[in-house]
Order: sequence, then structure tokens, then C-alpha cells
Amino acid sequence: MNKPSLTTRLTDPRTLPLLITLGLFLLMFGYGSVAYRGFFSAQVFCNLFIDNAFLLIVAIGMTFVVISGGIDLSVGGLVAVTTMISATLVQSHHWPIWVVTPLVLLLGALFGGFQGVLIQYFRLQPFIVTLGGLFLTRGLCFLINIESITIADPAYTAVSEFRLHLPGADISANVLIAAAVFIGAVWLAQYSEFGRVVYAIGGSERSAVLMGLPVARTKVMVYMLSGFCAALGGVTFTFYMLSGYGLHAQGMELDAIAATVIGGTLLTGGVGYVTGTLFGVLILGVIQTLITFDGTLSSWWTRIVIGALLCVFCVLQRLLDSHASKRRTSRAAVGKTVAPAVAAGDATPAEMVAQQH
Amino acid sequence: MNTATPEATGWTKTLVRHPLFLPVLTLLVLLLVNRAFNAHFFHIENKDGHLFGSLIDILNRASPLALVALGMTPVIATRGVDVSVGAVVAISAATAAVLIGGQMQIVNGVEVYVSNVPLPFAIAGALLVGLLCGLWNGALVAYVGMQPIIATLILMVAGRGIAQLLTAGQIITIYYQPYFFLGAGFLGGLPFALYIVAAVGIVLWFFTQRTALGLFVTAIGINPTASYFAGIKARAIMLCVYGFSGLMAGAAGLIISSNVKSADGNNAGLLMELDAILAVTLGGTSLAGGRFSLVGSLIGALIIQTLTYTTYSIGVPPEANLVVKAVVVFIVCVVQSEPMRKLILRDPSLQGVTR
Amino acid sequence: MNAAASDLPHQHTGEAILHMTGIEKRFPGVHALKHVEFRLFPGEIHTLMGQNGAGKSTLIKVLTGVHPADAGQIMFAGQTVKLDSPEAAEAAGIRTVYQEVNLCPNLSVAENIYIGRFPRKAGRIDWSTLHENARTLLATLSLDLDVTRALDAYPIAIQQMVAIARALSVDAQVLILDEPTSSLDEDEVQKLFTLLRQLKARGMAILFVTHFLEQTYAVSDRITVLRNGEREGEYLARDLPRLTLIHKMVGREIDPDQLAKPQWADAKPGDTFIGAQGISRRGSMQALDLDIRAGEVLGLGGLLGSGRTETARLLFGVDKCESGEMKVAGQNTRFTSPRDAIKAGIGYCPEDRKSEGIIADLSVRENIILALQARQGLFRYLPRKRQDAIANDYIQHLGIKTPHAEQPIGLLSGGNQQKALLARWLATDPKMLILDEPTRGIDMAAKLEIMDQVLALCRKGLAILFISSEMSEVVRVSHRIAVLRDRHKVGELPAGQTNEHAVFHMIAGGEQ
Amino acid sequence: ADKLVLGFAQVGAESEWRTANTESIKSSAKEAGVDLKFSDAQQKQENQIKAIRSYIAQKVDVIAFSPVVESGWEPVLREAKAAKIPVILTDRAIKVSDDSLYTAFIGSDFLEEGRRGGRWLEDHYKGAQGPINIAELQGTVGSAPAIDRHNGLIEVIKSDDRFKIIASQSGDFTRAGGKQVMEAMLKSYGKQIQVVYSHNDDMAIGAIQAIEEAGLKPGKDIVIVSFDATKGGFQAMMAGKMNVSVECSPLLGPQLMETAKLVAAGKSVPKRIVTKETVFPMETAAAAFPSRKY
Ligand SMILES: Nc1ncnc2c1ncn2[C@@H]1O[C@H](COP(=O)(O)OP(=O)(O)OP(=O)(O)O)[C@@H](O)[C@H]1O
Ligand SMILES: Nc1ncnc2c1ncn2[C@@H]1O[C@H](COP(=O)(O)OP(=O)(O)OP(=O)(O)O)[C@@H](O)[C@H]1O
Ligand SMILES: [Mg+2]
Ligand SMILES: [Mg+2]
Repeated sequence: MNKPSLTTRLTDPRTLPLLITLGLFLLMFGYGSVAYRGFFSAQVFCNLFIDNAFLLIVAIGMTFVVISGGIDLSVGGLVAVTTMISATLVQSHHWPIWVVTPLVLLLGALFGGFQGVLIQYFRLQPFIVTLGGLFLTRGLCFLINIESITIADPAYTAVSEFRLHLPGADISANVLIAAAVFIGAVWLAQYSEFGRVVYAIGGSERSAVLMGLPVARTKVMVYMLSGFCAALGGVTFTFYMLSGYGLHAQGMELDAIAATVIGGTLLTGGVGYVTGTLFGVLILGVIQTLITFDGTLSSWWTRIVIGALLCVFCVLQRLLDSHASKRRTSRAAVGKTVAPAVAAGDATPAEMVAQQH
Repeated sequence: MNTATPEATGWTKTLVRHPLFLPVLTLLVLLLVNRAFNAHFFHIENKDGHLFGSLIDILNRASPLALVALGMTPVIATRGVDVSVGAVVAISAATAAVLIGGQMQIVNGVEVYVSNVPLPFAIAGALLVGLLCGLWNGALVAYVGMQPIIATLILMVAGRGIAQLLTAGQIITIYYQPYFFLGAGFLGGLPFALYIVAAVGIVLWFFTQRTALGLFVTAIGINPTASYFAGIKARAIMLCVYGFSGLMAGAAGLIISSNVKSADGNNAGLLMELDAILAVTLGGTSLAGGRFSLVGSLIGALIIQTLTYTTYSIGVPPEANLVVKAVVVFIVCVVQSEPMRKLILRDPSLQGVTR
Repeated sequence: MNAAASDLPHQHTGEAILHMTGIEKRFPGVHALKHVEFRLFPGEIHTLMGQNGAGKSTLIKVLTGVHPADAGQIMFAGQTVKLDSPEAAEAAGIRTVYQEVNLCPNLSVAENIYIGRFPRKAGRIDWSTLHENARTLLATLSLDLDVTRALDAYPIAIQQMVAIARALSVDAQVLILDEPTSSLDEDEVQKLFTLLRQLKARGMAILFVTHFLEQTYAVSDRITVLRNGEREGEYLARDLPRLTLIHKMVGREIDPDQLAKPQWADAKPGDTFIGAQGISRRGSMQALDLDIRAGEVLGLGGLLGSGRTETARLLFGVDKCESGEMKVAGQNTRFTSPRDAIKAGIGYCPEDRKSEGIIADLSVRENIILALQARQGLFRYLPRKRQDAIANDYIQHLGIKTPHAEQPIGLLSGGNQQKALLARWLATDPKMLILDEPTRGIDMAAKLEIMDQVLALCRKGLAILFISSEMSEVVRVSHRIAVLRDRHKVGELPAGQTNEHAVFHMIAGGEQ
Repeated sequence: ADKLVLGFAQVGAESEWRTANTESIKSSAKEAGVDLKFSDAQQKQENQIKAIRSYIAQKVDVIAFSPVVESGWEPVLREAKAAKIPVILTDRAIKVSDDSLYTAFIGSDFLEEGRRGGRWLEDHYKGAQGPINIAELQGTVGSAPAIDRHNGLIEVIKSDDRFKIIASQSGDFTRAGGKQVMEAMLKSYGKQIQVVYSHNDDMAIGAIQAIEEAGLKPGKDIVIVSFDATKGGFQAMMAGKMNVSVECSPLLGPQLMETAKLVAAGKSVPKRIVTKETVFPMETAAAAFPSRKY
């Protein structure tokens, strides 16, 4: 049986972008360490996680949506409305944290599911539906309260100020939550039926239907997952800011999409890794950190650099892709015939497989 | 069951099936809602040769969006999308402001407003920058082969940075009087911006009806490979289509900056891309490419502007503006959706309702 | 047309596992299934036959819940069922390989086979078992693939085999194969048939669709013929002579021998239209000499993957030649895009009609005038009257079956789409046509019509490059045949010496 | 010794006032020989928090920032305190439970500014008949200047029942926002509006455009009270379209550098440092204009 070598694995157009992202991250971090005093420290590295935990969580939800071939523009609004609802319930109604948190998570998932239903059953474009979702969630924030609400609840403050002391650095509760989400997402993508069906839908939705896969359910669930992640992102954002505000997380949907794409996920769907998204988020974080460490660059350079990075990555993906399709046409991969079919005897193929295990 | 050809069915059904039926209906409903709240809504008065009134106001305000939506329509028809238009609006506004100049000069104690470069150059410069942005997008899509949403996302992300780079992060105020004519001037009683929209509309109409552009764009949108095999210059057309979208965003940037008399890299044209895509979709053009409707996009832009106007004028708190917009988007999209249309058209008891 | 159940031939005494009655299905402008009855018994191979557009695929899709039926009843295993999605059909024990290869190109081979029922360990997908199972299963089809590679790394034929493997991966009560053999070579077909016979012996009910008479008679126990969406009848294969079967399918008399007769007695080729000298492209074609004259059909012979389509793409400028020279009508030429080729008077009907040929949502009219308009350019827009005239002319001339010229072409059946594509090129008044598999997935009568058209065009002085996997068709229409193997030309059979045996001999030539 | 390192997290570049503020800080840092680490949060609080956290990691000597909103600063300021880095607020205050989280606050007294605006109105309408209808264009919702300028006005006019605020909406401190809100207000209230009380000049300029487009004369038909006294505001006043602009100086760079140096040297500074400001009615505008720096 032919097994692919490590090098073919690594240069596979589906994994190569991931490696490049990783390499780029190391390069940027390395550059910062050399160029700026105090950059090379465990705390700066951990700050990347502390400051971007919520983005990571949101981007992970986005990754699933994008792999399924869709897009979710509502996440930023959903984060904001989550902070708003949490803050209102905690401050004005004095609900305890352990009631508020599950409630907002449920609401987020339900809202995602609602969008999923519109997309799946009414055959609407994800772009338009989630754009409506963005308007709706942002609008709802301002209906709840147009001002920012500070949370003074001791439980929230405690979580917010919780620090796990690692040697040389501290991490916040948000980082722990994000880590759990990350591990769960990797498991979901690689080891669960649901995850593989998401990839199948992204590869070819029509085929997935004809293969008898639960496409409708999975698609709705993907948007539910994204809604859930956005709400969880909102919860962590609430811990981060200790306030609820309708203008929180503005444009976060763009950051999440950018992180996903830089992480090697194709917006056409079907290809992508959760790990890639992690590094996408870290790259965005490291750019910001570099710019603050430099202290003389104007903030608009952040945008220009991210745009340039997106550009480089996408051109790269294109190049890899056309290279791969060239290789495809050269048909190096056509298998060779082995033992004749009769060798199977009377057993059906399915049984043969069953007998072996 | 209705499998009969359109000729065999009643005129109501033909009407209901017309792709522009819903957009027009939505617009009418919105206008009537306004009329219900404001008796003077349809009233147009003539003040020193200028027409004033709510309708004129809506038309005027909708014109930048209408331009961008017109530019976006062919892009969407080729199965693309241009999410960079908002950023291009900002870039073009910044260019115009920088070219015209943000400084007022005091000569002998009297303020005079001068332009750094002659006005036509400033306008051409801003349009050119818009066009270049569009061509950049088009080149990425047509020649590099990127997905449209990503190719234009690049400029969307970087564009506002570029606009701020141009203005060095400042909000540049424009003092040069003649420039204001573009966005706030009147010609023959009507706002000048309307003439720009009309001119663009006519040019586009000519290109889609009197040349094969409409056919080619639709063909590319439905099946790019097959179109290429049939000998259509698919890449060149895509390049032009994106270039045109950029140009229109540039024009909108001019109108907007002239209207607010300043260029703000951060806020000019904010969320414009979303509104434009929405306008095109509300007008009945599918984001999946193929058949498109220019008139539909214009109506879509009017719907969005009327909606904004409505929420302000009927006293919906501005906070609720976004919610109302979202609800209208959901309703229109759901009603327009294939399953819903089928349901409505198939069930005879519902036909009265939709008429 | 509704034969009473008692009219049906009986062989099996048991209950039908599947019994569809009174099935109705309409698409916009098309009545695809008219009160169709169909039954399937355990332990039989039942072939569904009919011309293009007869409704075979539609019947299958109604059965598996892809399209909801407008009316009718489905009995499965003795009970009335309502299968409203492929998912439900799979769950009920119906495995289907649809006409188009329907797998996910981005997933690995193993995943494509097992997705939906992955082996698990401790609640998670057990990847090593999965890969092991996939390899074992593929071995029964004599395939040794790297099952962890993405499916799109493999050619269409292999993908088709993987699709079949997926259907076999679980013991089902009913197995449906809609034209599984159209992209397989003889060897692979035989392997498939061996397997089908084994499955039949174990009591599985198999529904099979093909256009190949040989294959039908090789495996079928029973044949149901559809015509124009109606059930023409159900027959035991051994009781149904071939000629009768063809008559039933087309509703008129066709002599199958007609297919085999070479038609080239009266050919009078003119000057060389295209002359290629050593054209090649890395990874696609080795240096190739080819010349095609006006008024002749040059056939390309070769096996699957021998490079016929690549040759066509080089000649049409889809792929750029990396070396070699090409003369068109005596002039040195270099095509860098299909446009260049079209300007030189060449037309190309691609192998993959759906993705490279038709523009599905455009009308038949627009599809027909498209190439002409593209050549004329943006500004010389054909007036609508002229468009209508051209479209209606060809619809009539080529006998394209469509309700009207404004019907979206995607709603036509395969054969009619092919004819419309032919019309697209004829409208440009070409000097040469490249036809890659114009007869693939097309029924007998339509095949004959297309081939007749080819011959007629040739008589009018067109140069034609004809590609088909059916060697008999190539032999029938071609004046000369260039034979390819492994992406290079191994020889050429001159006029008068073309026959199937000679082609195969030449292909095999270098082997020993 | 080493140069003093100051990390400054700016709000953004949302108005002319803000750019003048940025300019002042940058140039006075250069003059004072301070190594300035400047970052611009693009009006996003999370960006400011990130920047502050990064300054802590960089171990700068002093952190200063101009908060986007009042709330939500506690965790990161606690980190700064733990790292023993003094924090100076500029321009806007914050709400914290623990005052020791920052060392000093340099900035205008917005409440006082609001009162000044109110007092000017009382002065202007001395002896006039009521009711006097005010339309208020608020700044970014939840920001300190918006809240205080509103409260300052209320404080002054609540004892005078001729004044009535008939409409109040946020224009987000931007020109476009001011214009849009003003248009809406003119639609719903029309000529009832006698006074526009705009929380900054940019919004006021937007409002002036809206008023002109509605066919009314700003400065005459509608009295315009505004804040900041930027160049744009002065031009409007000189053109007779704006009646008064209450100064709010963005030029706090020198004061900031001075304070930062004191703080870094461990000297004590007053907790509240108010910038020196005045009121510019339109009559004095032309005379004062040439000496304006922003
Ligand atoms: N989704 C669809 N929408 C509209 N019409 C359709 C659709 N699918 C099939 N048809 C029409 O229904 C008829 C039957 O098509 P079907 O695909 O079942 O034929 P078939 O017998 O499988 O032919 P072939 O041998 O070419 O595969 C044709 O006229 C076809 O144009
Ligand atoms: N894995 C693949 N993915 C995409 N296209 C492929 C793949 N494998 C082969 N093809 C394409 O399929 C076509 C058929 O290949 P080729 O031209 O070599 O064979 P052929 O002699 O025309 O045989 P046939 O047409 O019968 O397959 C070619 O255009 C080739 O590029
Ligand atoms: Mg079929
Ligand atoms: Mg081929």
C-alpha cells in the first residue's frame, strides 16, 4: 500500500498555507524580539492570547462556517449584544453570573440557528442573511441601552481579574476558555462525523446531499455553532471589558474572517484547519503588538499590513492551487491494479471489510 | 399545479412573477407608510428655482448609494462581489480633499478659498483613483484568479488605512466653494447628483441593451469556463466590470465628500458595501450570479434610503433604525426566496394576498 | 400508458422489494414522468433503458427523494414509504450512484467512501480502521489508491469507481447505478459486472442504467423501457431481442448494424486546414504531429487517459503549446486562448458538457448565438430578430427538442444540449470542428443523428476532429484515425484501412 | 540617564480637535525629550486596552491615555498598578471603584464647559420671552464630554423654565453624524428649533449645512452653541453661522509631559489638573482667529 511521505504531506496545497502561516508568525515574533526591547518575553507572548482570546473563539466559529462554504457577518454584532444583555441582566436585574452566561450562550446559538434556518430552508445567501443579522444585533444593542454599562458584579470582576500564574507569565480566564474551545473545535473538525460533513458540504453541497448526508441539519448547526462561539466570544469580551456596549467589537467579523483566511481556510469552502485560524489570530495580534511596541507608526498601518498579508496569502494559495491542478492533470496518482476481483470470493465487499475487523 | 407557460396564465400572475414586482411593491409600501405619517410627504415645492420636498430629498440622498449599487450590479452578475466599495469611497474622497486642499488662506484679512489644483483635475484624480482601485480588484479576480470576496476584502481592509495615509489621519475639511456643487448643487431645479446617476444609468442601459455586454456578463456569471470556451473575453470583461465598480465608488466618494464638505478616512462610506449589496439583492439580482436588473438595483437603493428616511421621520428612535432595516431585509428576502415564491404562487388561496 | 400489474412478466415468485406506481413528475415545461410504474425484485439486475431525456435519472431521483414526486406511490419492502431525502433513502437501505460523479473532491478517498458511517472508537472517528477498511474495499475493485489523498487528485474514471465503492461499502437491499460505466474502460466494466453478479447472488436488488446494449444484455435479468417519460414496458432480458428493444426505446425502426458501417466511401478531402508539428505541453502531451484536411473527419483513437482531450485542448488554445509549430490554412499560428482558435474558424464541443459547454440558465437561443456574438465582439450586437432566426433555424434543422427557444438550456436532456452546442458552433460558420465525446451519455438514436450531422458537415467541406470512447463510432465516421497512447501519438491509420481491430492493434503495438 | 518613556494610547482621529490633541502631544514630547510610544485605538476600547497592556509589557515609565469610554478599565489598570507603572488620564475621565488606579487626570472640566455654554445662552436670551426650544446634538454616547456637557447645560437652565430641550440625539462627534441628526430634527420639529446645542464643532458644522439646506439661516434663524473652538468652528463664527464656541483646548501636550516627568520622578502631583480655557462668541472670533493653533 502506498503511504504518502512526510514531504508530500507538508507540501500538500491544503497544509502548506498552514505551515507558512506558522512560519510567518514565528518570523514576526522573532523580528519583534530582535527589534524591540522587552518584546521577547513570555508575558508578551501570553498577552497575545489574553488580548485575542475572544477573537480566537469567534474566529473558530467562523472557520466552521467558512469551511461549510458560507460566511457569517453577524458575529461582531452578536458579541456586542451578548455584552449588552449580560451587563443589563447583571447590573439592572442582579442576575447571577451562572444564570446569565448559559442564557446568553443559548440565545447566541438560537440566533445562529435562526440564521441557519433562513439560509438552509429559504435558500437565502449567507452573506445577506448574516448581514441582516449584523444590523439586527447591533440595533438590538442600542434598543437595550445606548450607553455603555459598567459591570460591578463581584463574580464578573473576579473572573475578569483572575490570573493563572505560569512561570514567567500570567494568563487570564479567557485564555483558558479559548484553549478549551480550541481543543473542542479541533476534535469536532477532525474526529467527529459532524466536522467531516461540514467539510463535505464545503467541498460540494450537492454531492453531500446525494451522498445521503444530513446536509440541512448540519448547515443549521454550523450557524448555531458560530452563533454559540460568537456569544461565548461575547462572554469573554464581557470579562475583558467588564462592560456592555453597543459599539463593542466593531468590525470583529472582518478580523475573524481575516484570521480565518490568513490561517489557510479557503473562502470557497471545503478546505481549512482550526489550527490555522489560531495562527491567523496570533498573526493579527502580533501585528498590533509590533505597532504598539514601535510606537511611532500610525494605527492605519495595521490595516494596510493586514490587507497586504491577506493579499500575499491569497496569491500564494492561488499559486499553490494552480500548481496542484497542474500536477493533477499529469495523473501521477492513478492507482495500479492489484489482485483480481475474483479473489474476493463470494463475500460482498462490505462483508470483507467487516470480516477483517 | 402550474406548469403552464406564462401566456396561459392571468395577467396578475405574470405581474406577480415579474422579477421587479417585489422591489417595486416594497418601495410603494414604504412610500405609503410615509404618506400615512406625513401628509406633506408627496408635496414638492419650488423655492427660488430649487425643488424641495421629501421625495427630492430621498432621491438626492440615495444618489451615492445608487451609483455604487449600479457599479456593483454587473460585478454581482458575474458571480462576484465587491466589498471594497466603502473603502474606495473613502480613498477617493481623501484624494479629492488632498488635491483640492484642506487649507483656507487669509489674504488681506479676507478669507479666500483656493484649490491646490484646478477642480477638473481634482475630480479626474479622484475618479482615476477609484478606477485604479477597481482595476486592482479586477486584476486579482480575473488574472490572479482569486475569489472575488477575498480579492476585494483585501482592499476593504487596507483601503481605509490607505485613505488615512493620504490624509495623514486627519479629517480634511474642504472650503473650496465650486466643489460643493457636485453633492449639494442644483441644476434645473433638481439636485445635481441626480443627473450624475441618470447619466450613469443611461450609459449602463446602453451597454447592456445595445451591446452584447449584458449577455456576456450573464454568461460569465452562470458559467465562466463555458463562456471562455465560447470565445468571450471573460477576463477583460471581469476587469472592466470591477474597474467600473471602482469608478462608481470613486464618483460616490466625490458626491459624499462634496456633500459633507470634508473627507474622513475612517467614516466616509462606512458600511456602504453592505448597503450596496443589499440594494442589488433587494432589486432582485441573485448573489449567485447570472441574470441582473439595473432598474432593480436603483429601486433597491431607493428602498434603503426611503427606509432610513422613514425611521427618522416617523419617530422611530434612531437606535431602532438598524433593527428596522434588518427586519425589512429578512422579510423581503424571505418573500423573494424560491421556496416562498413557490408556496405563494402554488396555493390559490394566497394569490389574492400577493396581488 | 399504464400496463396493469398482471401484464408484467413474472419470473420471481416472491414479493417485489420495490414497487413504484403512478409516478408523476413535472419540471417547468417538461412532463418528465407520466404515470410510471416500476418494480424491482430481490436477487435481480434490472436495467432501465430509454433515450436521452426519457426520464431514467428522474425516476431514480424521485425514488431516492432528490425530487419529490408530484403524485404516485412507492412501496418498499412491503410498506408504503415516503422517502423525502437521499438521507432517508440511504437509511432505508437504498444505495445509489448517481449519473454524475457525486462525491466531495476535497475529502480523502476513504472519507468519500465511508462518510455518514465512519467507524468509531471511543466516540471519535477511528481513522486507522477507516483507512484499512477503505483499502480492503477498494482491493475488491482491484484498485490500489492512496486512500488518504483527496479525491480530486484522481481522474474521473477512478472517482467513478470510488463512487461505486461507496455504494458497496454497506450491504444494502437495493443498489442503484445510474450510468456508472460511461467513463469506465472495458476492464473496469468487467470487474464491476463480476461484483454485481456476486451481489445479485446474495439477493440484492440492483437497478442499473446504461446506454450500452452489450452491457445491458451482459448483466440484466429484466429490462424496463422508458420513452418520453412513459413506461413502454417491462421485459425479461432473455425474451427481448435487441432490435425490439431499440424499437421500443426510440419508437421507430433503427438498424443497429447501421452503427457499425463505415460511412467513408465517398470522401474527397481538400487542402490541409490545420497542420501541427511536434506540438507539446509538459505534463499533458508529448510532441505530436497532426494534420487535418478540409472535408475530412480525423478520428482520435485511444484508451481512457491516452491524451485525446489534451490534444483537443492544445488545438483549441485552451492549453498553450509549449513547443512545436502549428499552421492554420498555411499560416503559422499560435493560439493563446480559445478566442484565437475561434477567430481562425475552429469550434470545440468539450467533453464535459455541463461545466465547459452549456450556460445552464441562459436560453437555448442565447446559448446558440453566444460564440457568434463573442466573435463579433461587444458592440456589433446581433439584433433580436436575427438571433431568433438563427436559433429557430438550428432548432429545426438539428431537431433540438425544446418547448421553445427561450427555454433555459439546462432543462434540456443531454442529447439536446449537445445538439444546441453543435448549433452554437455551426452558427459561427466554422472551418473546423473539434468534437470531444459528442456522443457520451447519449442514446442510440441521438448518437446516430449526431454522427449523421458530422458526416453531413464534412461533406460541406468542414474539417472535423472526432473523439469518442466508442471505437466503433470513431471507425464509423472517421476518414483517417490517429492513435494515441500514454499521451503520445503511436501511429495513424490512413483512409481505407480504418477498423477497430487495427486501432486496438496499434494501441497495443508497443506493448510486447 | 535614559530618556523617559511614555506610552500614550490615543482614542483615534475622529475629529479636528483630536488631531490637534495628537499633534500637541507628539510635538511636546519631542521638545521635552520624552520617548513617546504612541498608539491610536481607532475609537475601539479593546484596542486601547491592548495598547496599555503592551505598554506594561514594554515596561514604559509612564502610561497615559485618553479613554474612549468611562467604564471597563479596572482590570488592565490593576495590571499597570501591579507593574508599578503610573497612569495619567488625559482629556476624559473614567469610572473606577479605586481612585488609586490612576495618578492624575489632565483635562478640561467638561461640566464647567457645559455650564459656560448654558450661561452664554441665559445671557443671550436675557429678557426674551419663552419658550426657547433647544435641540441638542450629543457626542458619542457614554463619553465623558457628552455626559458632562449635557449635565452642565441642564444645571444652568433647570432653574429657568423658558428653556426646553425638545430633542436630543447623538451625532457621534462627527460632521456627517451632526448633519444627519440635524436633518432628522428639522424634519420632525422644523421651525420650532431656536437653539442648537452641539457638543462639538464638527457636529455643529454638519448641522449648519443641514440648516442651510433646509433653507434656514444658521446663526440667525437658529442660534448655534458649540464646543471646542476649532478652526472650523472659528470659520463658521466668522461667517456669522455659529454664535458661540466654548473653548476646549486640546493642547495639553506640555502639561502632560511636565506631569509625566514629575510622576516618574516620584513627586506628587495634583489628582486633577484642569486645562485653561475660555469662551469665544462670534463677535470676538475674527480677532482671536490668527492666534489659534488648532
Ligand atoms: N432539474 C430539472 N429541471 C427541469 N427539467 C429537468 C430536470 N431534470 C431533468 N429534467 C428534464 O426531465 C426530462 C427527463 O430527464 P432525465 O435526466 O430523467 O433523462 P434520462 O433518461 O436520465 O436521460 P439521459 O440518458 O440523458 O441521462 C428531460 O427532458 C430533462 O430535460
Ligand atoms: N483528476 C482530474 N481532475 C480534473 N481533470 C482531470 C483529472 N484527470 C483527468 N482530468 C482531465 O480529464 C480529461 C481526460 O483526460 P485525457 O485527455 O488524458 O484522456 P482522454 O484520452 O481524452 O480520455 P477520456 O476523455 O476518455 O477520459 C483531461 O482533460 C484531463 O485533464
Ligand atoms: Mg440520466
Ligand atoms: Mg477525453
